Amino acid sequence: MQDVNYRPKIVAFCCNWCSYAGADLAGSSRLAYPADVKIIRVPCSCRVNPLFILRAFQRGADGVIMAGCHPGDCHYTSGNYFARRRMTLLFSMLDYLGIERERTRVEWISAAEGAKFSKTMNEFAATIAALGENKRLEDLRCKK
Amino acid sequence: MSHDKKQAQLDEILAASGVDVRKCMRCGKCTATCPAFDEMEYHPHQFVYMVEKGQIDKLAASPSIWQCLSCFACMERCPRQVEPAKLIEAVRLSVIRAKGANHLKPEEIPALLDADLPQQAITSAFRKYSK
Amino acid sequence: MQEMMKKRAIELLANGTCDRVLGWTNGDFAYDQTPALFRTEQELEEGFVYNGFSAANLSKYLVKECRAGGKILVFLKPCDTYSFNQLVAEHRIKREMIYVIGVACDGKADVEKLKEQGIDGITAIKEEGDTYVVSTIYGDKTVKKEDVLAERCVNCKSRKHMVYDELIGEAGDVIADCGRFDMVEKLEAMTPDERYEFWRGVLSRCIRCNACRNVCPACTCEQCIFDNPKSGVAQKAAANSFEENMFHIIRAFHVAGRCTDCGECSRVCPENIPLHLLNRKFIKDVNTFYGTYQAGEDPAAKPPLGRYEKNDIEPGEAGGVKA
Amino acid sequence: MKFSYYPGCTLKTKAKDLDRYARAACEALGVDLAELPEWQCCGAVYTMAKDEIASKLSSVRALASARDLGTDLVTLCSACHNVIKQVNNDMRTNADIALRANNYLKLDTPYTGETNVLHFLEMLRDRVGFDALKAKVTNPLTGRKIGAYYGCLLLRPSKVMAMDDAENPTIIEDFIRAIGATPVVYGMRNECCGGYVTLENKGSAKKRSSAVLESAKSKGADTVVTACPLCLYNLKKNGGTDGVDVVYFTELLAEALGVK
Amino acid sequence: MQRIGVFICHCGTNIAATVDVKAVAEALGREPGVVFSTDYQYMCSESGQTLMRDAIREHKLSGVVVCSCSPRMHEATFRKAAEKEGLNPYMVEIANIREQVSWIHKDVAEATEKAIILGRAAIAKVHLNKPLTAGESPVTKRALVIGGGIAGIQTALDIAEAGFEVDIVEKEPTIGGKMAQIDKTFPTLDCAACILTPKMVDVAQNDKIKIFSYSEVESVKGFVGNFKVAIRKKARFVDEDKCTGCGICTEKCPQKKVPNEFNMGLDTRRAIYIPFAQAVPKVATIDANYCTMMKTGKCGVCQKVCGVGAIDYKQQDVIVEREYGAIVAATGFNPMKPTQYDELGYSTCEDVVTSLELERLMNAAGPTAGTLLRPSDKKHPHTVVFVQCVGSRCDAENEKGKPYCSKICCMYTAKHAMLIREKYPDTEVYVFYIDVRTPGKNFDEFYRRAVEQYGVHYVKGQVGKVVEDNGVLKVQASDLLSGEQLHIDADLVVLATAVEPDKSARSIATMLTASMDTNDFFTEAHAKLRPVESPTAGIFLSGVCQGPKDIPETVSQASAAAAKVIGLLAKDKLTCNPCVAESDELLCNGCSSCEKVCPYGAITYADKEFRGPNRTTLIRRVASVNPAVCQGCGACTVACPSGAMDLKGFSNRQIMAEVDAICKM
Repeated sequence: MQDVNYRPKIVAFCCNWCSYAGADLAGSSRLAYPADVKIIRVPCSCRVNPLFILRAFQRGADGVIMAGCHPGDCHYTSGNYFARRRMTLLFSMLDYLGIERERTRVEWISAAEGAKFSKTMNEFAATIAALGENKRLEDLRCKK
Repeated sequence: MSHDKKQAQLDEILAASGVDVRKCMRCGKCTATCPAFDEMEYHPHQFVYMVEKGQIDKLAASPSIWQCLSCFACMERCPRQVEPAKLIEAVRLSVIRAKGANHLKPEEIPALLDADLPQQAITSAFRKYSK
Repeated sequence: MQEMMKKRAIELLANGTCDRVLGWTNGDFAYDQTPALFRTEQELEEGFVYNGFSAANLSKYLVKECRAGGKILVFLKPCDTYSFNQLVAEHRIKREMIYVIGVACDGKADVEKLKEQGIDGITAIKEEGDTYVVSTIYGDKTVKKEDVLAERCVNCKSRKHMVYDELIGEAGDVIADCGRFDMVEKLEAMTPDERYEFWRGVLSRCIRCNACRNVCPACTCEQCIFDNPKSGVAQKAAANSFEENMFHIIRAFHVAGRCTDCGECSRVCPENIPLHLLNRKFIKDVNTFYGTYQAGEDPAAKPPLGRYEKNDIEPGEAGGVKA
Repeated sequence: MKFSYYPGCTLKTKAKDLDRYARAACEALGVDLAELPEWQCCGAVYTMAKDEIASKLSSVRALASARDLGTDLVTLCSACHNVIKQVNNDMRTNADIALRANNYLKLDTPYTGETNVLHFLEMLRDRVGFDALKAKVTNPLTGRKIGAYYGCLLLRPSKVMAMDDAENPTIIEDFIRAIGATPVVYGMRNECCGGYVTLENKGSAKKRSSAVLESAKSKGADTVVTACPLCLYNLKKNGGTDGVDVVYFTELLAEALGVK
Repeated sequence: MQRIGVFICHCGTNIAATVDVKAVAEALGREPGVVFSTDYQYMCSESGQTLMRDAIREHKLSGVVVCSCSPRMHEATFRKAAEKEGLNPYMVEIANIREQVSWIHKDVAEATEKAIILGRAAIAKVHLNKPLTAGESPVTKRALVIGGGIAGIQTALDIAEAGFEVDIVEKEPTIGGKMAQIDKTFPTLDCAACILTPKMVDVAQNDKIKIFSYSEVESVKGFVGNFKVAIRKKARFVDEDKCTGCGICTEKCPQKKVPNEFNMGLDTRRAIYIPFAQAVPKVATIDANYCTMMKTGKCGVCQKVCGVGAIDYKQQDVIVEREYGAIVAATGFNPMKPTQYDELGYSTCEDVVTSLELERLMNAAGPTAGTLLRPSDKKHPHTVVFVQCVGSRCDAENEKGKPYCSKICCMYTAKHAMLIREKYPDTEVYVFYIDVRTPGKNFDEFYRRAVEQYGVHYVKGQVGKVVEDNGVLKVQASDLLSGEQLHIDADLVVLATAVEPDKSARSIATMLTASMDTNDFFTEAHAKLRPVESPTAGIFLSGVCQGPKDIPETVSQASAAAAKVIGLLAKDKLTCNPCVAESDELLCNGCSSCEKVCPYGAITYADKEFRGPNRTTLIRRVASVNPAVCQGCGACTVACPSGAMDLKGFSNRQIMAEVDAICKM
């Protein structure tokens, strides 16, 4: 049974130039999203190693989302294009292993899209809350 | 009418129409484009404003609601996607859904007919005017 | 075949084309061959074997040999040549230091399958047409090749050598409809729960012996991140299920777009985990999403994760989620 | 070329010409218009309220039966077209309406907007092709100056009808060219004729209809074509402009194809 | 073990109202390695910074975590303060507890808990931080300005004035842009050409400025201080150096039926043309789409009449490679074509025109030589109706229009109305408006003059339909204040259509890796504090490409952008971002995976000698990163299977430490 006090843990990797700025705009526009979402700033979505995502799941994250500049708008020209291929393959593999696909997501959110940032995080948090705890990729040793 | 009842009435109109009246920027394009303007007491932009102010009763009592042609011109041309025709329809529905409040009664029909009038007109009128 | 290869190796040693030969030799048992280095005619005469048990992909061993200098002769089966090309593309081996003899192959025998056929006490194996003649301490037995072929050879993708300096045996062709993705498709058709159960079932057998990594011709890192205490992810023995997931997913990801599907990982796994199904999933996805790509086919080709298209598929659109 | 066809009630009574000439023309064009079995009246006006389900059901039935037949659904009367296309859009995009409508209907396969709805004019333009139509014209209406009367229902709301530019349409003008006549573009061609309000407010209908016809006349039209029986009625009855004939576009089509 | 100091900022009540800052300070004070933890009202203030500096000194801090606003706001502030106290600036990390916590959460307990977790993540990262030193890169002392309108002209002149070289790339045959098409300017009513053309001449005569007219930017490589730009000089089939601009070719060209874009298609020009009399450069251009010689090979009149032999039908596009230290986007705008709003009759009625078309109809150099005549019958209009906000201020869901206010229309419409009433007092002028927006010096006074002195009829309402009937434009409109529907018989209807960014801006932004908003306006680095810079270093913004603005605002911004460019070009060296990739040669496989994904070509390979087993040496191919070229995206770090490639400041272990801290609850 699901713990009534269950609060999902969600890690959001945001690129510095677009999505992190989008999060700032969501903040300054007071567009709320659940506190379960915690952001890690990376220079570019291409900095996100699949290892980090698995690590988050290992440590008990219930959902991991990566947000970057829209394709074509990468601050570093091509970073998000590479990130897109990597995440496509990784997510497909997680799906193949029977790990709920909905626990991982990629969104392209520009610095101007504070509303999209908030909406995305709300949606994602709701999806994860509905899925419940991540049981398939967590490392029980990391639980207290 | 009590405040609660008024609010419920307003909520019903807003839900049935799906219109967000707060989007209106009072440009008046709807009223500028309305072909039935001359027949109306309240005009499309007033509909939006009056719904926003909760004056549903005034609208419901107005002959204006029977004069809208449902030509969708105000919906098509509204720059803010407010779509006043939907509000008019929702108010009209709230009137005819109330018991015995049909605007058009079957016994009134024969007098209005002529030989060429297409069925379409009668059916439409029934849809628009009665439950 | 074995004798032709041996003769040619001796010639090439003698004329100075190479100073050592990388080939196969018997281990404790005839079916348990290992890669071996031969420096003299005598060593070759005594130890060199090539038969239905010569399964190992020798290309990986060239990484070390290239560092030792000199000129190396290597025997490569068709599937091994893909790995060879990939290693050349990644600058792990130097083409000019290596003399490649391509050797024809129509599949290797799986000793487990032979045992299932009741063949024990094996001392030697010989190919005769589409049969193997297996010598045992109980006498010779003949079996149909197709009945005892190693798993990876059943779905062999190519009998064509991608690279060689000379060829022994007949040249073959790429096998387009080899059916190597059949099992991947079967898994894809399952529900996530069924897939999870399948993988839990097989991966839970993992003992983290690292054999898959050690034999993999794409895993030639100077130091594997899983062995590097500074990486922050070093792990040794599998402590729980996450360990296997993490290790195998990351290993598959690290070789994605580079894995030639040689099948060595599954061949050497002592727990018979079908690890090649992970790699094949990536290969299939790459083919579907980014156009057909075969690692090792063309050393000049740009790998799928080293390039992109502006209209690539979005991660959310990839694959199907079955409820 | 085979389509399911939804004629609608008016085409079975007061607007028989609209239907008859369409069928004759289709025969000449090699288009198989198969009337849907057991269609019901669409209700003539689209009910905009989000909580109106019952009035949408007859359209959903027609749409679902076209889907089951595996054909696109062709409509002809502007009003039917408007209702059916808008209901189809609801079924496709409004999950709540789709759910409630399907709960009512209990179809074997729930309907979620799969059918492609085409107005007869769209069928002519996009499937037959105006060039192909032109090639089949045996009796070109050369010299006729014809104004297209779109009215309101054919094009609006444009996001849903997605048939042509709602403010500067060309589909009927292109049609007029294809049958050899000269199109007359006039400002009021997409304004309302007075619609059903004609039933109780003849004054309103007169004002609207005469404005339309005067606009067409001032631009030199000798004929105005429409796809809507109610428009035809209002323009003829209440338009009050001499010298401008009002006919269904299908009649001219049949005439041009020599099957009138 | 680091000695870490933690500082929780109240940001007045911005943070403290929702986050229990004392509780956060206390909780984080218990974290391993934290030797000092406190909260303060405004950490970014002078005294807040002093507090931090004192703590660094007194507690011998080796690392600092500031829990405050977004690092995009004050990371630099705090790092500078730390540096002054001798602490390496990269030992400072920010936990964003304002934008990510206090501003979006209402529940104090929840917000406090999240603030603590974000603080822990920052502390975990600082534990692994290493002092970083920035490298330096040289600066090419030349700027590129993309777009030769008034924005680009002003920016270029100001940069040149400071002594730096500037290139202007203009896609049209002449510089001048939209301002060259405008008749008079508000609120002074002086002639646009009279104030613009001297500036154009200044540009032409300034030896620091090089104009690439009829040219487009083809590609942009490099980074701040070191851009490499390929410019395509489109073939104009006239030798620029030989052409004297005498104009004989444009008089003799037999192809007379080419729509004249300078006059908004209201008259025609020849196939060989000079857009207008004061064009810079004053060089003819052949429009290959219309030139008979280019199309059929027969004609050659211009070649025959040209006295200097400048005509060259075989001219090809030329790609020029140039290096720049800074790039200014000044790509400008276009008024939207109102074909989406044909209820107003633009597509079907000749006498429904846009405001820019009206400018040409009123301009002395325009198709009517300055007399206001309507296009259809060249008659003088007696009733003119202006419609405001066509395509502006639309709902975001409305696919036809733009969600923003185009800003300039209220004023230019007042100008048009006033000019018409002044020149033709017999003309009635109606302006249909939603709001009249006139913030600006002397703007409202100007608008009031139009009403009070010139008797322009301002009507609060919109036009719903325009129908042409025997030469009369029947305008149906609403008058919301009187509650009437108006029917006006007009002779001319003028639509104030929305301003939209030039179509080329999107592809230029992509080349520059400069971000854009959803309307294709360039995004500024900070909406208030850095309005003329793009977030991409070395890219600056000038004029309407950043957002709608009038001429004085455009010129101000153009000069501001120039000042920023001058500030950059005045430096001999730029401090590089020290957060760059670094390869651990002992781990590197030399496989080239990283090289393939590097967008800057910052990675090179070399064979190096390493110690092998048993005192042997072995040669291995290993990667190295040029820190002056690397921009720190990190693409290489993920491509690298062995983990040899890592990113300073965002290392694998730092990010994993943050992940661990966030997940540990």
